[in-house]
Amino acid sequence: MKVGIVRFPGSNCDADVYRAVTEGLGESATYLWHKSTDLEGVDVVVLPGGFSYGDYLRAGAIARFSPIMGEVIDFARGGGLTLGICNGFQVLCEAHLLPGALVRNRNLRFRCHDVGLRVENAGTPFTSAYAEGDLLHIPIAHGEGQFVAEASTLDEVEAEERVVFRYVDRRGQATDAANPNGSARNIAGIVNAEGNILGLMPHPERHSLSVLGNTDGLGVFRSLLAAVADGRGRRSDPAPPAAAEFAAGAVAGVSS
Amino acid sequence: MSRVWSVDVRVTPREGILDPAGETIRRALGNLGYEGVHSVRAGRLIRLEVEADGAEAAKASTEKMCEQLIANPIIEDYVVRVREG
Amino acid sequence: MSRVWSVDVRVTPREGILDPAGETIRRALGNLGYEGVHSVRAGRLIRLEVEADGAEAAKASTEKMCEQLIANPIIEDYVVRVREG
Amino acid sequence: MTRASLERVEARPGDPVMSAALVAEHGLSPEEWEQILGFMGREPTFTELGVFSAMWSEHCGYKNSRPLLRTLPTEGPAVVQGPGENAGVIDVGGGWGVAFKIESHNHPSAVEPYQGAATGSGGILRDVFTMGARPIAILDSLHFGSLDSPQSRYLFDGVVRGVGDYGNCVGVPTVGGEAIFDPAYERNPLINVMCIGVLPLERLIRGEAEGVGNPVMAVGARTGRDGIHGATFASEELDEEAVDSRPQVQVGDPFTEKLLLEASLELIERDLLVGIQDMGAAGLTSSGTEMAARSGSGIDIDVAYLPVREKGMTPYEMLLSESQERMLLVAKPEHEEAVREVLERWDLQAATIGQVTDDGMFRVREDGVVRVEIPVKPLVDDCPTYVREGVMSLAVAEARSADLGAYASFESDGEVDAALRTLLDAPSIASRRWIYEQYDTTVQTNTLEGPGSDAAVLRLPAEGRALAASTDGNGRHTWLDPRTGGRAAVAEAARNVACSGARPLAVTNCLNFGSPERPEVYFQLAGAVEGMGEACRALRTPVTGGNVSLYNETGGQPVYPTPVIGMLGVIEDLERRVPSAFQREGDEIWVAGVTRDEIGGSEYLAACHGLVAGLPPALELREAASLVDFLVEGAADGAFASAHDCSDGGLAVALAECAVGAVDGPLGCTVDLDAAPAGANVSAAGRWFGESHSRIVLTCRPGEGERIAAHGRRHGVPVARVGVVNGPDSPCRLTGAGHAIAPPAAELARIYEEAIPRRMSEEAGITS
Ligand SMILES: Nc1ncnc2c1ncn2[C@@H]1O[C@H](COP(=O)(O)OP(=O)(O)O)[C@@H](O)[C@H]1O
Ligand SMILES: [Mg+2]
Repeated sequence: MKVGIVRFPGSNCDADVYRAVTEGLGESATYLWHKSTDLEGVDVVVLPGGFSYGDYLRAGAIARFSPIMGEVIDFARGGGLTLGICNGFQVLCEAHLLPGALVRNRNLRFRCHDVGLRVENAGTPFTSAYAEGDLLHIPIAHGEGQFVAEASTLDEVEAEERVVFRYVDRRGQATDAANPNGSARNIAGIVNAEGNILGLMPHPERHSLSVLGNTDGLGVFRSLLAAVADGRGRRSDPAPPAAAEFAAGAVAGVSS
Repeated sequence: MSRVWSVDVRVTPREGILDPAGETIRRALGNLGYEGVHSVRAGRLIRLEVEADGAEAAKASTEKMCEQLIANPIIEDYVVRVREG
Repeated sequence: MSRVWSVDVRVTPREGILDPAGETIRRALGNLGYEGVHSVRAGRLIRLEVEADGAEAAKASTEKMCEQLIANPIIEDYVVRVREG
Repeated sequence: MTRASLERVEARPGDPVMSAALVAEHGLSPEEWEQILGFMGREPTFTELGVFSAMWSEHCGYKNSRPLLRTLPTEGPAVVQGPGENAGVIDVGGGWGVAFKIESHNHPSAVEPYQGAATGSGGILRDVFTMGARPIAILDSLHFGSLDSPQSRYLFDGVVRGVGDYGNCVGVPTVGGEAIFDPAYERNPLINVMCIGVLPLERLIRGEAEGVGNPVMAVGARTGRDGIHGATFASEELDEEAVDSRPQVQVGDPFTEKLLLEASLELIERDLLVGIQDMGAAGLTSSGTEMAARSGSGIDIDVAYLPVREKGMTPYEMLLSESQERMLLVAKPEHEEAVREVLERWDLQAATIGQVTDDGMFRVREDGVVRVEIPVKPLVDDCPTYVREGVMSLAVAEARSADLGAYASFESDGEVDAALRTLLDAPSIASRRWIYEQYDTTVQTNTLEGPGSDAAVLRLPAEGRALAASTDGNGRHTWLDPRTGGRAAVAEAARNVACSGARPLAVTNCLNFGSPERPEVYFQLAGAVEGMGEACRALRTPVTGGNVSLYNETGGQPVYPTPVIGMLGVIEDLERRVPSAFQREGDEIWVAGVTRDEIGGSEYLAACHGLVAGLPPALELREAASLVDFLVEGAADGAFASAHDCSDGGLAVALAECAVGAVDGPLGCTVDLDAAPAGANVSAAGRWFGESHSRIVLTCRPGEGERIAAHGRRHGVPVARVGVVNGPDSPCRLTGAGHAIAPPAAELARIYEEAIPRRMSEEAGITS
């Protein structure tokens, strides 16, 4: 499996995803520069955490217009396996690849700590390594992670079993106290209707290395490996060399 | 003729969307002894200097910017106003 | 007689104070092809419902709130406006 | 250098006329002015006066501290780069180095806590990555007034958000620090931030300007009028006017910082640079002159090429601006284009503003016209220094001799129980979760032990190794006895690092004091530095750098003298690291080190009796050093299940912390305090809450205590078994000096966890 990790200038969990895939799983990963328009034939695209372009306007708002995102959107719409973690989730929502939006945490503060997550749907290419109802401990680290959407959207997402992870307490209950940011219905992660795009606020890559004492998050990457081996999703087409060269010099989403 | 217009964009949380920042300010004002503050909504104010062929054109172009980038219609409403030039 | 007034507070970064948010929006608009956006300043808009004995009183009381809590006068300017009730 | 080679310096039309008042306004004394006239051989221009004012401020010139700092030990086997650079560097094995430094941003944070703290973090990050090191951790040492005061809560809230947001955005975890609350810091909080970075040693780069003709480039954010005279500002007392000094407020832009970080590391990795330096305090002036001074060269720049943010800026303003997120670099001439390309890739502005010369001059032009021409060496190296007379203040003398007899015993068991609860509820002791949950503590996936443990522990790139770090200081102890306070800061930091199993290697320090012109403050400064030096020598942890922040006072009231030590250590085998809290039911509890009758200066007196008095606990250097050896070797041998330093609140609080900190929820314990090693005639209060140094609460698996005892004998550290760890739903049964208490561990945990959130409940981030 070859994982492409998009590098926006303000991404800061890109290297962590890289380590999870390479050290944690022993698979290969490559960085995809935000000014490029070549997905280099990767099997999976990851939009990592961080602050893509500073996120001073709205998290992910500007990233969505970067050159690489044009390709990512095509790839994802065409069934390519696409994972957005934290800031990546925000970008996916801004790009309308996932419904809803992520707004400031209800206590208005950045929060970083382990949360309890319940696997709600183990039938996705991101969660097949888990069983439904599994309880994971995975860190969050965000200031804008409160998932909001119209009630009708929420109903639809629930009805289609597209809620993949929910914030829960030690006993696995989705209580208000277990909800770190005020997300609607304790939603921590959702997939699109086709099931090939996952966005989640917690950071599975931070709990993917045994040296750190917890590998609860590695299942996400293991699931992707299985899905790719199964031929699910599709491989991105490398851009013709000329186009790639042009793109590398193209104006970025942000320039001084 | 083209000139520069001052344009204000007022972005507010949509009706029905929780506004913890506004709510916090309201509570804090209460604690400071301000009575009679019934509600507080916290939004954003973006002030642009836009070159355009007239107030209408400045407004239209800013509205496009809002749709595309400045506001997120899922959670926010916005109003564009051209200030006296 | 006491009634409820809609009051807007517009908070903007003071002249000379760095405004990374405004600057980022300006660049992003440029990259999206909006030409002629000369400057962008990003501020806040706070909308209050205030009970007071008249528009003047509503304004005066909101100005006090700004000084004490809503604005940070060290880096921000603010303007209070009572909207049509 | 001959005078003939010099160019004609022209004053700027419209410059203020030179006068004694103008010179005084620039913080220069008449004697200093004479000295300037002496080596300039003429009257400086207004722009030049600005340059002197900044470089000869306390902040840049270390007028009052340099002679004292010279006495600190700076060399040791691990030191690769000592003081004098942007950051110190130590060798941590496997070809890897660690760059680290601490910096204060006290005055800016008093005026605007959020931005002050944010820009403080930004500055220290730049100091580290300009050495070629990738920042891997931040620690923050914070001192505020009492949380009962709304002003302190406002400052505390803003500072925590500022430190957090900046580091979070750049992607550097904030993994530790300290937070102390005392009315002494009410209007002059202390915000010290330490940054740690890793680098392959062969990539180490310095802030040097070498090679005649090499291009000098300004990189990063544009220059605005913000922060002009920040360095001078930092060297003055805070008064009402300072709070109104608006142009000095700088706003941080962590996104631009992240770009600078990545671009700088890429430039260094590709070997495109000769030297690089942060434009920090006194901006272009200090970075330009210091780079030239380090290489004995000169520098010739034209401000017309400097990218600016505002119209009509004068050379004076451009030279003194402290706009954030800027760097000065000297490129290798053949690589100027490559440098430009890298910066462009990261969407950063780069302008060549001048070149390196060999005439030893700091020359600044405005569109070709020379406005500044000052010989670098006297400007940077000959800043006048002052050695003053210090005396102990009357207030301190009185407090030291107070009779503490009335507080040495307890009336009842209930009083002991209440005192323990009061201490766990004291913000200086209570859980800091409210703070560190606002910090990203796990980004970069190196964090083995984050905040909450005695030292932060991070894995190093060198296989199997880990780094431990801690910041410590005790203003109250230092106030009562500066030399002991200085020693104790070093020793406590070393203990914290050693508790994790790491061998302490080197320190950075930040000296936060009042005005050195007050004899009682100079007394504190001189004493604290002396004590620090003694402890650093005894523990073999040389000083690799630091920062001095003087004039921390308001309304004529200096803060407590507060030396803050940032200590680093290395664990050879990260699997052998030791956690702080109790691990499991049934483990034996041991205490290492001697309890003496020392309640002076304790948190117990302060929190339970509102008293700051007595002599602080003595710090015996040999004891401190043996204890560190005992801890490091015991840990390497796997003898400890947990180790926790005993400090504020004494043994009872240390035990309670071990109980409430257990990973899966509080664990009870049964402990006899009388069993701990003790000196003669220890009072009840001394046994329970005294803060004698060099004591550790240890645990081990049942039946393995003999290993602890053996290590104790080997290093001459008295150790004794004092009790056992109990299960989750049990009390902390503590007995000692004829008293017995048994508060449920869960209840202590609740008090400990809620102390800060309860006080901060209504203060959410309103203005951002
Ligand atoms: N308390 C101190 N002990 C030892 N060295 C110090 C101390 N304070 C400052 N230094 C050293 O003096 C040099 C200049 O410090 P400073 O002016 O703070 O650096 P910067 O230019 O980054 O602000 C640095 O190398 C610093 O490590
Ligand atoms: Mg600096």
